[in-house]
Parts: sequence; C-alpha cells; structure tokens
Amino acid sequence: MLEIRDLHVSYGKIEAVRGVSASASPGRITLVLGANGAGKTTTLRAAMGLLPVRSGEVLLDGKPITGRPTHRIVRDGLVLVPEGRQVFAPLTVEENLILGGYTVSKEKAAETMEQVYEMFPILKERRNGPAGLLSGGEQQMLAFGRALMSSPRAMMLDEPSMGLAPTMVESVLSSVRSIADSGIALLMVEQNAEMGLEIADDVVVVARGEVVFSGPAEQARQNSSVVRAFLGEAALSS
Amino acid sequence: ACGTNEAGESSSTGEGLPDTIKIMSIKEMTGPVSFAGENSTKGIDLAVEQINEQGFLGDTKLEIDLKDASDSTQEAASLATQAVSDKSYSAILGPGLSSQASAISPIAEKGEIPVIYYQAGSDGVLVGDYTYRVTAPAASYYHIIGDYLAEKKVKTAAVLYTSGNPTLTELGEKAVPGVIEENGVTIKRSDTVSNDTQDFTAVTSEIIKADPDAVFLLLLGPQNPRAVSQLKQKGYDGEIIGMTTMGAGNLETAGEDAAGVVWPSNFSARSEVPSTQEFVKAYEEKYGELPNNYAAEGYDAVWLLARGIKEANSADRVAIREGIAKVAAEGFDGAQGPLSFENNDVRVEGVIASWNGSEEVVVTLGDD
Amino acid sequence: MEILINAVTLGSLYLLFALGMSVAWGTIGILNFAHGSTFMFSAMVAYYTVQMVALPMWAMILLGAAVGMVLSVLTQALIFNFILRRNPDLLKAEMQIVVGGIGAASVLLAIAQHYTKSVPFGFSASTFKTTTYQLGAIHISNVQLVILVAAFGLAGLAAWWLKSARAGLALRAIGVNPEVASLMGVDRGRMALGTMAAAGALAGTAGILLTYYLGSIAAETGDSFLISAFAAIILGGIGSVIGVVVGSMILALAETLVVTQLSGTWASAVAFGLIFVVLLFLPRGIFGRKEVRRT
Amino acid sequence: MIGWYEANIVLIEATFLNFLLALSIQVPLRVGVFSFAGVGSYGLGAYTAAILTIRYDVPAFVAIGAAVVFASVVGYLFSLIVARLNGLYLAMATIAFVLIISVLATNGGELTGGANGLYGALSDLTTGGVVAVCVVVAFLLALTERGPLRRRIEAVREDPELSMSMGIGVVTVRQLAFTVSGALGACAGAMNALLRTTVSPEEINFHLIVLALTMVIIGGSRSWMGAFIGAVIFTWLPSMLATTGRWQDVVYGLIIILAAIFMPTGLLGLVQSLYQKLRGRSRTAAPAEPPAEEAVEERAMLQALSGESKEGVR
Amino acid sequence: MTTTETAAPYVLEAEDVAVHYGGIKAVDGFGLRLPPGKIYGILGPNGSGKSTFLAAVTRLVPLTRGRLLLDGKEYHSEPPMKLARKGLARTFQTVRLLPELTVLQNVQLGADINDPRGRLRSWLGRDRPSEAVEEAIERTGLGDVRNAWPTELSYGMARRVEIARALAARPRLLLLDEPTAGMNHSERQEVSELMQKLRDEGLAQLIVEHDVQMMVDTCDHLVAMNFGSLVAEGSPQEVVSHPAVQEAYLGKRWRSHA
Ligand SMILES: Nc1ncnc2c1ncn2[C@@H]1O[C@H](COP(=O)(O)OP(=O)(O)OP(=O)(O)O)[C@@H](O)[C@H]1O
Ligand SMILES: Nc1ncnc2c1ncn2[C@@H]1O[C@H](COP(=O)(O)OP(=O)(O)OP(=O)(O)O)[C@@H](O)[C@H]1O
Ligand SMILES: CC(C)C[C@H](N)C(=O)O
Ligand SMILES: [Mg+2]
Ligand SMILES: [Mg+2]
Repeated sequence: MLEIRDLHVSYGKIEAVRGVSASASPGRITLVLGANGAGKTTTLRAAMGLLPVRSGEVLLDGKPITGRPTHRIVRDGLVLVPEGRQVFAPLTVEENLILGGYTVSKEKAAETMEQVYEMFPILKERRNGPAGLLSGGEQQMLAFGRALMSSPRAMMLDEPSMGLAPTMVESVLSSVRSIADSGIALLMVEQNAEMGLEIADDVVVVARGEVVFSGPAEQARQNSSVVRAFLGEAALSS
Repeated sequence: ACGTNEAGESSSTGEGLPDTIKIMSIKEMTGPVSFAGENSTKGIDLAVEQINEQGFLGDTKLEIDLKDASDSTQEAASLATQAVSDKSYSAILGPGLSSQASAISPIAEKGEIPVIYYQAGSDGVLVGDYTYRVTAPAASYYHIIGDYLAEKKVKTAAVLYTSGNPTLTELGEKAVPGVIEENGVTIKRSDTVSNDTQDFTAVTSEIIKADPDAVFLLLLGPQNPRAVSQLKQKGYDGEIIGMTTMGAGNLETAGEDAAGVVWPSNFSARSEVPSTQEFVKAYEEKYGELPNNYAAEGYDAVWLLARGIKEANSADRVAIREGIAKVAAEGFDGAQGPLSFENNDVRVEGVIASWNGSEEVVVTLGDD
Repeated sequence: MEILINAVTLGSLYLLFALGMSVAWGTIGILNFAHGSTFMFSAMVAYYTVQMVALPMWAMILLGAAVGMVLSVLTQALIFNFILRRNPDLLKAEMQIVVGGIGAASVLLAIAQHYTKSVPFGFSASTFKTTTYQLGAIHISNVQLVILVAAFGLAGLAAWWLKSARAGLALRAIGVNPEVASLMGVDRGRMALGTMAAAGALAGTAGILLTYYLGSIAAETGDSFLISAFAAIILGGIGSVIGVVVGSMILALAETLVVTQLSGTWASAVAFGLIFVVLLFLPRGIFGRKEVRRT
Repeated sequence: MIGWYEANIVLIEATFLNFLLALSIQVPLRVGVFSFAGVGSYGLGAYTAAILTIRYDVPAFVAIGAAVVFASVVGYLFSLIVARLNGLYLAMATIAFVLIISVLATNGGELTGGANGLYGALSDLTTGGVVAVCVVVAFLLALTERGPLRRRIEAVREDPELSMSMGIGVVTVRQLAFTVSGALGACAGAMNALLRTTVSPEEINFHLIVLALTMVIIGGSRSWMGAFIGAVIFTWLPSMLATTGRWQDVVYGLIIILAAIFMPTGLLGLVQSLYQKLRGRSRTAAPAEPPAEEAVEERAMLQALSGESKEGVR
Repeated sequence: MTTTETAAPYVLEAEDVAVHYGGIKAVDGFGLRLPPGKIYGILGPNGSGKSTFLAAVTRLVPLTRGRLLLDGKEYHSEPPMKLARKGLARTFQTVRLLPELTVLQNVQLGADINDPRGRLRSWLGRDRPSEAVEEAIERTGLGDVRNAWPTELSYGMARRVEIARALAARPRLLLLDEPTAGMNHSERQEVSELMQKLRDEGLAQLIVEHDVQMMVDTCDHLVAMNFGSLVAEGSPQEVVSHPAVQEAYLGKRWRSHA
C-alpha cells in the first residue's frame, strides 16, 4: 500500500506541489491526471526521494519513507519509471535490465528478465545493442521492463505511454493492468486519459499543485468536467 | 660621487654608512627547489651574523629581508621591482633559478640596483654591470677531472645528460666532451633524457652494452640516484662521474649503489683550503651539520656584498656596485676557497668530491 | 629484447598508476587530478615509516595501498562529494571536479615538498633488496617481476569485475546517469567511495613499486606521471580497461625506443606526437566506446 | 599610490597578460571546445615576438602583430586537423600540441636558444599598451556575450546538432574559436616575452595549462569578466599568501578546493547571483499566484484542467 | 543556374531514401512528396524509422541512398545549416532547449536565422524580441513563462517552447516529431488547431505523431511506414482503414472505433 499524504514540495520560492494526497493499494491502479505543469512529476519525484519534501508524508505499507535516500526506497519496494524514459544509453539493453534487478537476487532477476523479454520481444532482439540507439517507443518499453526487474511492491509510472504507438500503448497498459493484478500497488501519471481511465481503479486529478478531484474511476468517467478536460467533447456526446 | 674611504673609518665622510643596510633576499623557500633556497639562506644568515658581530661594517648592521618567490618567475620579477622602487633596499641577493634570474636582470639593470645570484647557471643571466654570480659554471673547473681519468686509466666513456636544462646541456654538449677528449678518452655514446624522465633502465642498458670505462651523468638532482642505481643494478662496474647536482645529499637514497661516484665540485665541506675550513667550522657550530654547496654560495654572496659596501662606504646602490666591482677585480677567499671574477662571474679552483656510500668526501689523487 | 622488457616494465608502471584513475573516470565519472599526488604521498609516508622500522616489501605495499586508499577516500568525501551534492549534473560538475582535484594535488604536493625539500627519497632502509637475474643476455630484477605480475593481474581483475560483476555494472550506470542509477537502488555515495578507495589503493601500490623500481622518487614525480597516465587512458579510450593496458604499453614502448634509438630530448615530443596522430584517426582512442547519441 | 604602482608594476602587467591567457582557454570553452591550444599559442607568440625583437629589432607592435597573425593561422590550421575530436580527447590532443611546442623550443637550436631560451628582447612595449589591448579585447568579447551572438554561442556549445538544424555554421564557429584562441594566446605570450625580455621553454608546460584552466573555472567560464576575475585572483594570490610563510602552497591549494566546491559558476556567477538576490529578482519568473479558493468547485476545476486559465500554470 | 520563377509543385520531395546503420536498416527506401500549404503526417510503429527519416530529410544523418529535393532543387549533399536558411525548421522528439537561455531567448534563437549576421544594433543596443518571436510565444501560449528557465518547465511546457522556437524562424516547411507527446487531450487540441491555422496561412508541415485521432483530424494526407518502408498512403480515412496499418499499428481499439 502506497500512500502520499498532504505532500508539499517547492522549487526555491515556488511551491509546485501544495498538499497532494494520493494512494494506491495492492492490486489497484490509481491514475493521476492533470494539465502540463500541474505538479504530477514533482509529486512522484519527491515521493521517490529525488526532491526534498517540505512537509507531508509518504508511506509504504504504513511505514514512512519520506526523506529516505532513493536507493533505500527502492530496496523498500517502491520503484519509479521516470518521465522521458531515461535509459542508460551507452549500456546494452540487457545491462539496463540487469541494473533494474540490482536489488534482488540473481536468480529472481533472471526469471523476471525472461518475462520482460516475453512481454517485449523487440528488447530481446536488441539485447546486446546499446539502449540509446533504440527508438523512442522501444526505450519506453525498456524503461518499463527495467522497473519490473526489481519485483517491487509498489510502482509509480510517469507517463508510460508517451511516445508509444497505439498497439504498444495497448500492450503496455494491459501489462500495467496485469502487473497490478499480480498484487502490486500502482500509481500512474498518464496523459492518455481515455485508456488510462479504462484500466484505472481510482483517479486523482491535480491542478496547480493541488488535488481537485479524487475518487473511483467510475465516478471520474461520469464527472462531465473531468471527461471534457481529458477526453474531449466527443467523448461526452458519444 | 663616492668617497672610497679606508675600511673601518666608517663615518668619516658626509655619506658614510647608515645604522642598518637593508637587503632583499629573493629565494625559493617553497616549491620544487626549496632545498636550494633553504640551504643558501642558512649560509646567508651565518655570514650576516658574522659581519654584524665582528663589526665588519663598523656600527652598521646588515639586515636581510627574506622573500619567497617559490618557483614563479613572475613573483621573482615582481619582488625585484619592489626592491627597485623601495629605496630602503640597497641590494638584492638573488634567486638560484635561471629563469627567475633572467627576468630579474633587466629590471636590476634599468633600476640600477646590484644583484648577486647563486646557481642560476644559464647564459643571459648576467647582463650589464649590476649583476654578479657567485657560483662558477661547472664548465670552468670541470677540467680538474682530467687527472682522475688518467689515474683510473679511463680509455672510453659514455655521456648521459638532461637536455631540458641549460647548464646540463652546455656541459653535456661542449664542456665535458672537451675535457674527455683532451685527456685522450674516446666517447662511445652520448645520450639525452628530458627534465621529467623518471626511468633510466632503457638508456642505461644501452650504455652498458657499449661497455665504457666511465659514464658521465649530468642530470638533475633527483635523477641522479635513479640513474646510478639502475646502472649498478644492470651490472655496471666502471667509473661514474657526475657534477654538483650529485651533491647536497642527493645520492643518499642510492646508498651503497652510489659508493665511488665522483664529481668535480665548486665546494666540498671536506676540502682542506683554510678559508673553506673556517666556514665549515662556523657552520657546524651554528647548525650542527655540514654545509653543502648552496650554503657556501649563499655565504660567499653576502661576503661579496659586504666587502663591496665597505669599499663603497655608502648605502647608495650605485656606490655599492662600484664597490663590488673593485672587490671582484681583486678577488677574495671565501667558503668556496680562493675566488676570482671574470665578467662578474665567479671562478673557483674546484675539488673532486665523492660519495663513499654514506657521506660526501674529497678525492685526493695520487696517494693510493 | 631487453629493451622490450624494459619498455613493458615502464608500461606496467604507467598501467598500475593509470588503472585506478581510469576506472574512477570511466565509471563514476570522476577525473581525479590528485591521483598523482596521492601516489607520491603514499610513497612518502611509507618512506618515513621505513626510516623508523625496516619493513619488508609486502608490508610496504600494504602500507602504501592503505595510505592511498585513505587519501583517495578523503578527497572523495571532502571534495568531490560536496561538489556533486551542490551540482548533481555530472557533466556540469566535471570541470569543478578537475579543479577541486588540482587543489587537492597542490595541498599534498606542498606538504610533501615541505617535508622532503624536494630531495629524492627511497626505500634503501627496507628489508627488501633488489636482485637482478640474468637470463642469457637479459637482465631482469625481482622488482620488475613483481611489477609485471601486479600490473597485469590487477588490470585483469578490474576488467573482469567491471564486465561481469553487478556492482561493476552499477558503477558504469552511475557514470551515465547518477540519478537514474539511484532509481535502480544503487547507493551512489557508497559505490563512489568504494571506487575511490580502490583507485587510491592502486595509486599507493604503484607509488611503492615505482619507488622500489627507480630506487627513489621525489615530491614532483607524481606530476609527470599524471600527464603520462592521462595520455595512456585517452590513447586507449576512456572507460576501457584493455584500453589503458594498450595505451600504457604503447606510450612506454614509444618513449623507450626514442630514448635508446634517437634522443631523449625528443621522447615526449614523439610520445605526444604519436597520441596526437592516433587520435586523428581514432577520435575516441583505440578502444573507446562510441558515443551513443541519436537524433 | 604612484609608489605602490611602481612597486607592483610586474603584477599589474601580469594580471592583464594572465587575463589574455585565460581568455585563450575561455573562448573555445564557451563554444564547447575543450582546447588548451591557446597555451601553445602563448609559446608560439612569445618566441615569435622575441625572435623578431632580438634579431630584427622591430617595434613592439610589429612583433606582437606578427606573433598574433602567425598563431592565428596556426590555430586555424590546427582546427582543421582536429576537426573530428571532441571533449577530453580533444583536450588531450591540445595538451600534446602544447608539450610538443615546448619540446620544439628546447630543440630549436640557435633560433630558439635551446634549453636556455632567448633573452635580451628589449622593446618599447609599455604597460599602457598592454592595458589598451586588453580593453579592446574585452570590449569585443563583451559584444559576443549579448544578443544574437550570445544565443548562437550557447547553442553551439550545448547542442551542435540543434544548432545546425537552426542554420548555425557550427564548424565555422569552432574554427573561429581556435583562431581567436590562437590570437589571444599569442598576444599574451608575445607581450610577456617583451615585458620580461626573456622566454624559455620551461615556461610552456603543463602547469601553465593548469593555471589557465583554474583561472577560467574559478573566475567564471561564461564571460570575459570571469576570466578577468580569475586573472586578478591567481596573479595576486601568491604574493598575498607569502605572509603565510612555509604553508603558502597548502593554503593556495585549500583556496582552490573551496572555490571549486562553493562556486560552481565561478566567482562571477556567485557575485551575479548575490546581486540578483539583493535586487530581489530571482532567476525564476514570478511565483504562482495563490489558488482562487472561493471559486465554484466545478468551474475552477474545469478551467484548470483544460488549461484555459494559463496564468495559473506558473 | 537560372531560376525560373515557377513555383515547384512540391515543397519537399524525398525519393527512395535509405539510412542504414551497419546491419540495421532504419529507413529503407521510403519517400514522400509534400505540396505547399498542406499537412502531411507519418504514422508507424515504434522503431519503424520515422525519426530517422526526419533526420535524413534535415541532413543530420547521412543518406545511404536516395534523393532529396526542396522546391524542386536537390539538396542531399548540402550541409544542414543551409536548410534552415531555405525556410526549413524542425522540432525533435526529445526536448532540446538550451539550459542557459530563458524561454524567450530560446525562441529568439529560432528567429535569428532571418538575421544571419545579427544586426549591429542588437549587439550594441537593446535586443528587443522581433515580431516573429512575440507571435510565436503568443500562439503557443508561453506568455507567462517567457522569462522562466528551461529547467523550471514541466515537460509539456518545454515541448511548446520547442514548437515556438521553430515557428519563430517563420519557416515555409515545418517538421514536427511528436509535438504533443506528454500533453493531455485539450492541450493537444490546441496544438492541432494551431497547426491547422498555420496551414491556412500557407505553411507546409510534416508531422510524426502517435495520436491517431489527432492525426486524422489535422492532416490532409497520411503516410504509414513500417520497417523503414512505405506501407500505405492516402487520405487519413484510407490509411487508418488499411488492413496492414490496422494490423501493425493501430491495434484492436482503433479498429473497433473506426
Ligand atoms: N527544477 C525546477 N525549478 C523550478 N520550477 C520547476 C522545476 N521543475 C518543475 N518546476 C515547475 O513546477 C511545476 C510542476 O512541474 P511538473 O514537472 O511536476 O509538472 P507535470 O504535472 O509533471 O507536467 P507535465 O504533464 O507537463 O509533465 C511547473 O510549474 C514547473 O514549471
Ligand atoms: N544511430 C543509430 N544506430 C543504430 N540504430 C539506430 C540508430 N538510430 C536509429 N536506429 C534504429 O533504427 C530504427 C528506427 O528508429 P527511429 O528512431 O527512426 O524510429 P521511430 O519510427 O522514430 O520510432 P518511435 O516512434 O519510437 O520514435 C530503430 O530500431 C532504432 O533502434
Ligand atoms: C636552484 C638550482 C637547482 C637552479 C638550477 N641549477 C638552475 O640553474 O636553474
Ligand atoms: Mg510531468
Ligand atoms: Mg521517433
């Protein structure tokens, strides 16, 4: 169970996140929506220990992890798929995956790697080539696969479908769903709201660093303003 | 307008000597050549103490203002400029690095202030009338090795010198081959290394292949023990002949390997010349150790200056220069033995020094 | 033949020295300009120790490695770490790190110059004595043998570890992107300290062996080795262990050949000329990784 | 005042010469070229000027001018040779260039005076002349630190490929940087040789490279002012520290370390950010305004989400 | 060379373009013809060679084979910076802002191309943003962040600066690589509207984007590629209903929608 409680994060004088709360339970997906610059990325990075938290708390299975160094948080069982892929460009695809499994045993890592290769066959094909030469979408797959390698208990995804072709979006999001179903708590920022809403259990909407909507996905789908903002007028009339 | 009064009657003219005469000493007290600065300063201090205690300049005291220029040319030049513009300084005791000295000389000439250098063996250090040097070029006394070569029946030789250093290049290219050939010895090889050469194995192997009776090593201080050890370890058992950079304890780390290495030197604490022994005694008393060449040179520099001041009987820079010129023309006995001057540059008789495995000794020829 | 052995020995010395620097640079991205001073300082501490107690060679090596390790860790903890904390982008901090290293180097050098007065020092007080064996026309000393074994052994070890160990991979990841590496669970601070400790130990070992081999070194010896090591690493290609090995050997061979066959005066000109020419044809060194960058 | 000026004339001159030397590293650095060739040009310039002055007794401006032209041409040709090199590989190639020049000078026989170097290069160069050259150089460089030229230089440094796609001749800019660096380095070297009347091969060494780099990094690498600050510090620091006696080199090192840690943008950057703080203008734009609390929930949300009210974004 | 002032029928023509990296054939015999004042779109699975094709067209990667023409004139041996001067501008798939310039200055950089030597006035005096710059900022909605630094921007905002920078050059041909990645629906809509407005003003555009709905709404013509070569071409409706495209690219969701 991942819980973010009343998080405040500032860049210098600018307070980018002003009291965001969100949570995800094992087996469930919480979708975070919000306009550009709303503070979504900031929230995830702060939860991961990459940015200093001004106030508020992040709990993993009830245990506070706020302020812990990032590598510890990973060992505690929370991972982040960062915005913009961030693969290790000069390392090979396989080395990227091995690094993903840095915190778990070699056997466990080898096992997960097979699953990742199964999910994304192109990665297996390119396993010995440098990750930096993959296309944008291929890199996104790698970033996602790499996060799976640590067999986390909770996972945060920052726009996992960015730059993916529709078929790929489908397969990534459906694997997100099956990952969640395997008992992992998932917090996902996603601009592809239509598909995001389809797999999400809960929705949190952030605007200007604050939560303006929070509730079950069903309710969000019925909330006309949310729908209009994220899916467009067409979705309302259909 | 300078009255050249007789020594002793210090205040008999209108000019005369003030209570203190201030001298700037620009030295390399820190940095890579601090060993030279440290030791020459000890010699300077001893000389000043003697002059002041003896009343050599009457009631006038010499006062040394020690400035550290490390190994920076710019710093040395700047200090010299300060000395020129600060009229309270009467003269400069200059640094040992040639690069610094060459930068100071034109400043001194233009600013009309006398400078006495030690070491600083490059050409172009002494320009004009105001600059003097109390370290004789090794080339000027290197010929004393001739008898040694004859005694050891050296027929063939190899030369290895550091080409990045002006003094050593001059020796390695001209002076030493000249001396060698004059003595009927043939040169089998001549090799060079650069200033930062660390490893001599390759070149020493080649030298040993040529199998010379003697090897002349004309290297920078720290390079000497390495080259000597590596020659010995490769099985060389002939003569090894160097220059003053072998002195001042530089061979200590080579220990036994260096036993028997000889070099012509401008100074050795073991020399029997009376004026040298006088200096060595006073030095040992004050510092509890034997002086090396840098100390002797510092000592002689101060005495040259003091004699010049006394001759001038004035703290005026131009007068002092004329005084020094007079002293230089006559010469005097200093720590390095009898000194004479040639174009402001000192000349000494020289001794052959040797390392016996634990300390420096003087080689006397003919009695073994 | 003997020339070859001498060249390989010199190359091994460059290698021992450059290896630690190369690993730290190629992985965690730290180009430590204080490496040369660390190397010299370790030898100096060992020298002062051996003046008091006559130690055997192995003890001297351990001592030197320990001193090197401590110095290197201190440099990392007190300088580089602070720089990185204030400027997390490794590329942007690169210059700061170089300059910080220059500062650390001048502190160590100044201390050493102060105590030694730049007079050379050596380990003649050690219980170890150099002996030279003669195999046919070839002279080879026991120090040379130790150096050859140590250099190639350690290089092999480093290469294997970086390639196959997970920790080695983590190190390379830090060099690429420290933040993302921490997202993988890599403890950046500890890994960096560990690497610097190993690099320092290598520097210390090199310092001791070099001093045994040359008979003596002086405070400034570290400086000239720094340039040679830098050259060897670049020649071989940054980040490649086999590259440092080859780079060191080529550099040593070139210098040796020039000194013996031509003239020592030209040694550095030829060596650097060679590096220059190699770089013109292989702009990322002999074994350098291609830059992975695309549009 | 006059007394102080006369006594410190060497350091005052050295400040300006070091300024030019620092610029010869900074100019290429600003366009992302990690080149120390300027230090080699320093040597070329020093020897050219000294040889012309000693042999042909030409006026100072002719000697300096010839040195600058010669080194610029060499700099340009050098840029053609190393066109494919980048980053620290390029740095190494330029270090090799510098050291080779030093070796050539050592072995140049009569022309360069060998290991001895050249001496007696007496000329009519004055401190005023040095300052005038520096003022002109600083003015010209200041022009490249504003407006369109600054933008282009930033682009070439940060992202050559992007620059190309925006029509900037990256290759030309690089070549120009090498040429200008050659000119600046030679100018510093030539004037130094003439003021000190000597030049020797030991001067052109690795330490000069280190000094030039340190001045730029600690002063500030983005503006001529940074180079000037660096030159002032590293020219005067040693004599200031002389009072600390035996430990001056240790203190010197410590100061460099502290500067490296606490001044990531150089002293200039530090001064600038302090100045901006004083004026209350942070590097960021105005902070986001507080949210409109009383707004009807539905409407506020809709606006925020749809990005209609953009003023809320920042 | 005489220039007959007959407007070429196509702004951009690419014929049989191939870009190979060793064994990897990133682009392998792909081509298209873009008439003036039209928006063309490229669809294709990840790794099909779209970005590489754009890089080839902008001369940032060497051609293995092929012909490139701008306004009917071959340019495939010209250096990339010449293209910008001929009115070609582009954005990249990854954000590439200059970190030490503000948003405004980043956009100004784009406009500098129309002022190749830089006016002496702007060196000596004030460097006022030109009309083109103000317009680009205005149209991309960056007015409020014009003085911010790139690191302070959210991802979506940074993407807009990229577009503004390209627009500031007042190009005749604009290439956009995934311009709306990381934006939400309404933000995409705004970008789409902007592109259509630009087309109506006569700007030819070539867009790579994975938001199929947006592509269908925005583009006049679609080209689908896979494995570096052409799969289908035609009106948006034709292309999205092409079975090969549906199979390789769109997946079942789109199929059910269409
Ligand atoms: N390093 C920084 N310094 C100052 N401000 C920043 C910094 N990073 C982000 N911001 C500001 O904080 C706010 C939130 O940014 P954040 O990246 O979290 O947005 P986001 O919701 O992820 O947007 P997007 O969907 O565009 O990625 C924005 O207004 C942004 O400008
Ligand atoms: N420099 C390179 N070296 C080797 N392979 C490359 C290089 N650049 C691209 N590739 C490969 O060429 C193929 C096409 O890449 P490209 O980036 O053009 O795809 P794309 O269609 O833009 O994909 P996406 O939609 O994911 O961005 C990919 O498989 C990629 O790995
Ligand atoms: C201090 C000395 C070692 C200087 C050296 N002999 C020189 O002439 O430069
Ligand atoms: Mg974001
Ligand atoms: Mg792409």
